[in-house]
Amino acid sequence: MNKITPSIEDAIAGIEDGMTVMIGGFGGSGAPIELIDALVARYKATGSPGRLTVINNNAGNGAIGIAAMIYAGMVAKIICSFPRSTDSRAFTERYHAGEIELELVPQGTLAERIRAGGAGIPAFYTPTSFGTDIAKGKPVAEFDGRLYVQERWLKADVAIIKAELADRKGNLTYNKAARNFAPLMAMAAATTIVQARQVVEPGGIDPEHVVTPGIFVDTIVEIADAKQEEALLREAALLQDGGTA
Amino acid sequence: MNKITPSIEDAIAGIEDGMTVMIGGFGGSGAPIELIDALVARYKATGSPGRLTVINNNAGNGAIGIAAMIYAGMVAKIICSFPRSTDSRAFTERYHAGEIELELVPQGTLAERIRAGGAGIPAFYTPTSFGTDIAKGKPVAEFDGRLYVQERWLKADVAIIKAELADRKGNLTYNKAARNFAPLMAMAAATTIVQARQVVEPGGIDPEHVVTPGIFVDTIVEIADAKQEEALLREAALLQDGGTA
Amino acid sequence: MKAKLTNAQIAWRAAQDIPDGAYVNLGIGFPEMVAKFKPKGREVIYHTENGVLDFGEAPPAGEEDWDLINAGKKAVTLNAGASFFNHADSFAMVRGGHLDVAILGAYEVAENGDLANWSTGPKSVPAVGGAMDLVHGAKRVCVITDHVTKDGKPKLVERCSLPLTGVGCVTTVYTSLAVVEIIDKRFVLREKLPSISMEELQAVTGAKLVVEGACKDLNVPEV
Amino acid sequence: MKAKLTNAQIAWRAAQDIPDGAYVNLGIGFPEMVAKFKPKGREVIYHTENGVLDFGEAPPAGEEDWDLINAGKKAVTLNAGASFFNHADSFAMVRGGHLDVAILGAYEVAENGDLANWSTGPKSVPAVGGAMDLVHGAKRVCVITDHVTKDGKPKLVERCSLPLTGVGCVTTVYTSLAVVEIIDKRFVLREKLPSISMEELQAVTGAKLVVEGACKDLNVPEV
Repeated sequence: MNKITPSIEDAIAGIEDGMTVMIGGFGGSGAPIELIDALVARYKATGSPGRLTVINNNAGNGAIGIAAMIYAGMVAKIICSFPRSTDSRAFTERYHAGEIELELVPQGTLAERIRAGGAGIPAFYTPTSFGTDIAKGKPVAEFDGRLYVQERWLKADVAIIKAELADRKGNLTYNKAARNFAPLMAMAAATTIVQARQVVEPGGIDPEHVVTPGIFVDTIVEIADAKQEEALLREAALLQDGGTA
Repeated sequence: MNKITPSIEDAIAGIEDGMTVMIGGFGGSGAPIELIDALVARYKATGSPGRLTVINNNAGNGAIGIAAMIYAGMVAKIICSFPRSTDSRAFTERYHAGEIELELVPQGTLAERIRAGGAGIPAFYTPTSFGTDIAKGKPVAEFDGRLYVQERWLKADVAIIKAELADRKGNLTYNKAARNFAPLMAMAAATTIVQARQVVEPGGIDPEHVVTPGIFVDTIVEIADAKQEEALLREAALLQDGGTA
Repeated sequence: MKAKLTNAQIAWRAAQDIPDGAYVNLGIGFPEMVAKFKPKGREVIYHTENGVLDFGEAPPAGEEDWDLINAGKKAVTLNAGASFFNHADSFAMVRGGHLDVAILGAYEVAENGDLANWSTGPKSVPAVGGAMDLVHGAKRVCVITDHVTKDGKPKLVERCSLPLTGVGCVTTVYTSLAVVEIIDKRFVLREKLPSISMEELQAVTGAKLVVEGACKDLNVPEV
Repeated sequence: MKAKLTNAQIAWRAAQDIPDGAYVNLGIGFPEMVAKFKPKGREVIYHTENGVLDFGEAPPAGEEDWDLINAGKKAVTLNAGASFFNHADSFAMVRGGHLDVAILGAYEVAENGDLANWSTGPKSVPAVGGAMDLVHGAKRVCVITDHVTKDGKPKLVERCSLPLTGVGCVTTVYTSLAVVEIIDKRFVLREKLPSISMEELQAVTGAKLVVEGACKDLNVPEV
């Protein structure tokens, strides 16, 4: 069993037109920029994979990461909780032009729907969004005198996530708050593709400290010096401001 | 904020007659024997806390732990997945005498119901037990052409669990497979009482390695040389066999 | 309008009611200011939706770790005893009722406890984030807000006109003029600025203010 | 009855169909024996309900760590690359369909894939454990069993008479006489002992055995 591949192009080769792709990260923290870059490059070179449904907390910022996917025209739909950011022009323009579909999901419901997808729970009830526009059309049920909204699981064809350590069996750790949605997405996707800062030998991660057990992971590519989306965005903003800090 | 108490008697002082008590452990692995011993001693001395509902994977083995609670007469009901064990006489006798109630729950459903209790999810659907006697009387719904059973959350007044490391803010780690139900029970109980092998300073557990964040924990007592239920049972069995190994 | 509290003073007042040992989520933006005014000697544990418990102050400029941020995507630091967890576990803390206090901003709060704070209507790109979870996530759900909108309309109303964030969820409102609790679908006035009369306060409030027991003076230092 | 496979031989046969790199849960008791017969050169990752992935063989007597056990409460060891997780995550692996193979015992298996393996009726204390989750948890749900009960009654039946563990869940049955797949609610015979005739096999089977394509000889070494 060896889930490591040396080539980032090979890692993403199975992602096809029309797929649903979960992308790890909360804003720039945990965004798998190199995997996204490779996807965008492939789309620009070959016209595929297009018409993607992207699941992420946000809808891109600036011109890198998910925003670059949107600018490239690869994204048909976004399922997210917060499509606004400092510079969410990419999404906003396409959304107002009617060129991209939005399914807005409260953040905790988004997380729980993804976990449910990974855990074989087709639906659950939550107090979140009851009585709001978000709940329109969804079944409602009463438990112990209180009303709850029924939500469905979310699954994906592929998850692309960023990890800290990985071994060939697929065990993962993350870096600080970059963990966020990644462990859930790894569970909920048919295929999980990981860019890890460092590949270690099996046993190199203490069994007590494994965050994502290898059963949820399919392909790993080592990217030692990965870009940090937020840091890049801030550098870009500084340059735009004429270099004043 | 200091959740440490030096006295095991103080730690369990708030447990009252008729309460629902989640008890960590899978068989002997993770069983909080010293907390249970203190509860049994209090019951024998004062007649309280009695009429308890106990939630655990099992229903006791031999004459210690949950079996000792049953022998003492403190337990009115057990919610568990597997009340049989090598020597589950305590439960079996009371059950056949009609003196103890049993709610049998498939193991994965038990775990998920407890998690749901902790996560504010009042109900969820699972394929587990569909079409079986266990599902009788429970709502059924179809999702994507498949039938599922609706299950309700499980909450408790108190959880008593065993941890490896703890700090005064309530952060916990566990020892190997002794983790099992404990992190879920800590979430689902109004009050969570922990016996930890060692208390460390805050920061003594790496933030990446915390398994149960302190928000789920109320009271901690340090028990450095805790008994291991399974080891004790095996010693007792050897003695009964006349000391032959 | 006569004197009113600054945002910092509203945040200060809200901070006084956070007890020692509380687990607290501060919403993005204005509510984050509450952390500055934690009374000395109290230990408060802050939760952020993106999976950190017990984070500390912002790091000095230039020392940010952008993998260590809060829900507002601002860099933070860690206190000793912090922990990381995934997003589902984070919202289990929220939805499961494990937080003691959540402090949020508002466009409108209704006397029945309804809150509108996520959408000003269908024109802009909708974005809800964690707000709809947080309003069901804490034992006390507090709102901090100016008492009126920029063009002088009441923010405390009989019924919200904007899209709701949650139904019957708000317990306490700290405004630039008053402290109001929501009890049995009524605005119960607990404190008001001494410089404003009951009639003046009622005139800028969109629903009836009930006085039950003492209505204290809202005294806040310069901060 | 003529020659039949021993339990060890049934376990051996089931083990041959576990592919390299598979994630596998072996039920308590007889199914645990399958691990012994993993073909050389294949890497198989074992899952146990109580929160361990990639555990290894039993430790030598006297070296047990009773906090490191499997679902059968037997002491195990760890392979390099093992991990621990809580019970909800463990059953997320099961229920979420992440296992490749689950191997279970049976009282009865029906041609429609129904399985009865948890209760012999209302007399004894009922105990279900993880069986009802496991039957919905793997891409292949395999049963290993003697072909008939101790008193010679068929265990492969048209409809189960004992309380069900799961509906339509079994994909493959390895018995002491045959290998049977369940396809479209029929028992499709894949292999049978060469020493037993089709008529003899059908006579000890409680539902129709369908032959579709080749029925191979079930050849198992002495183990």
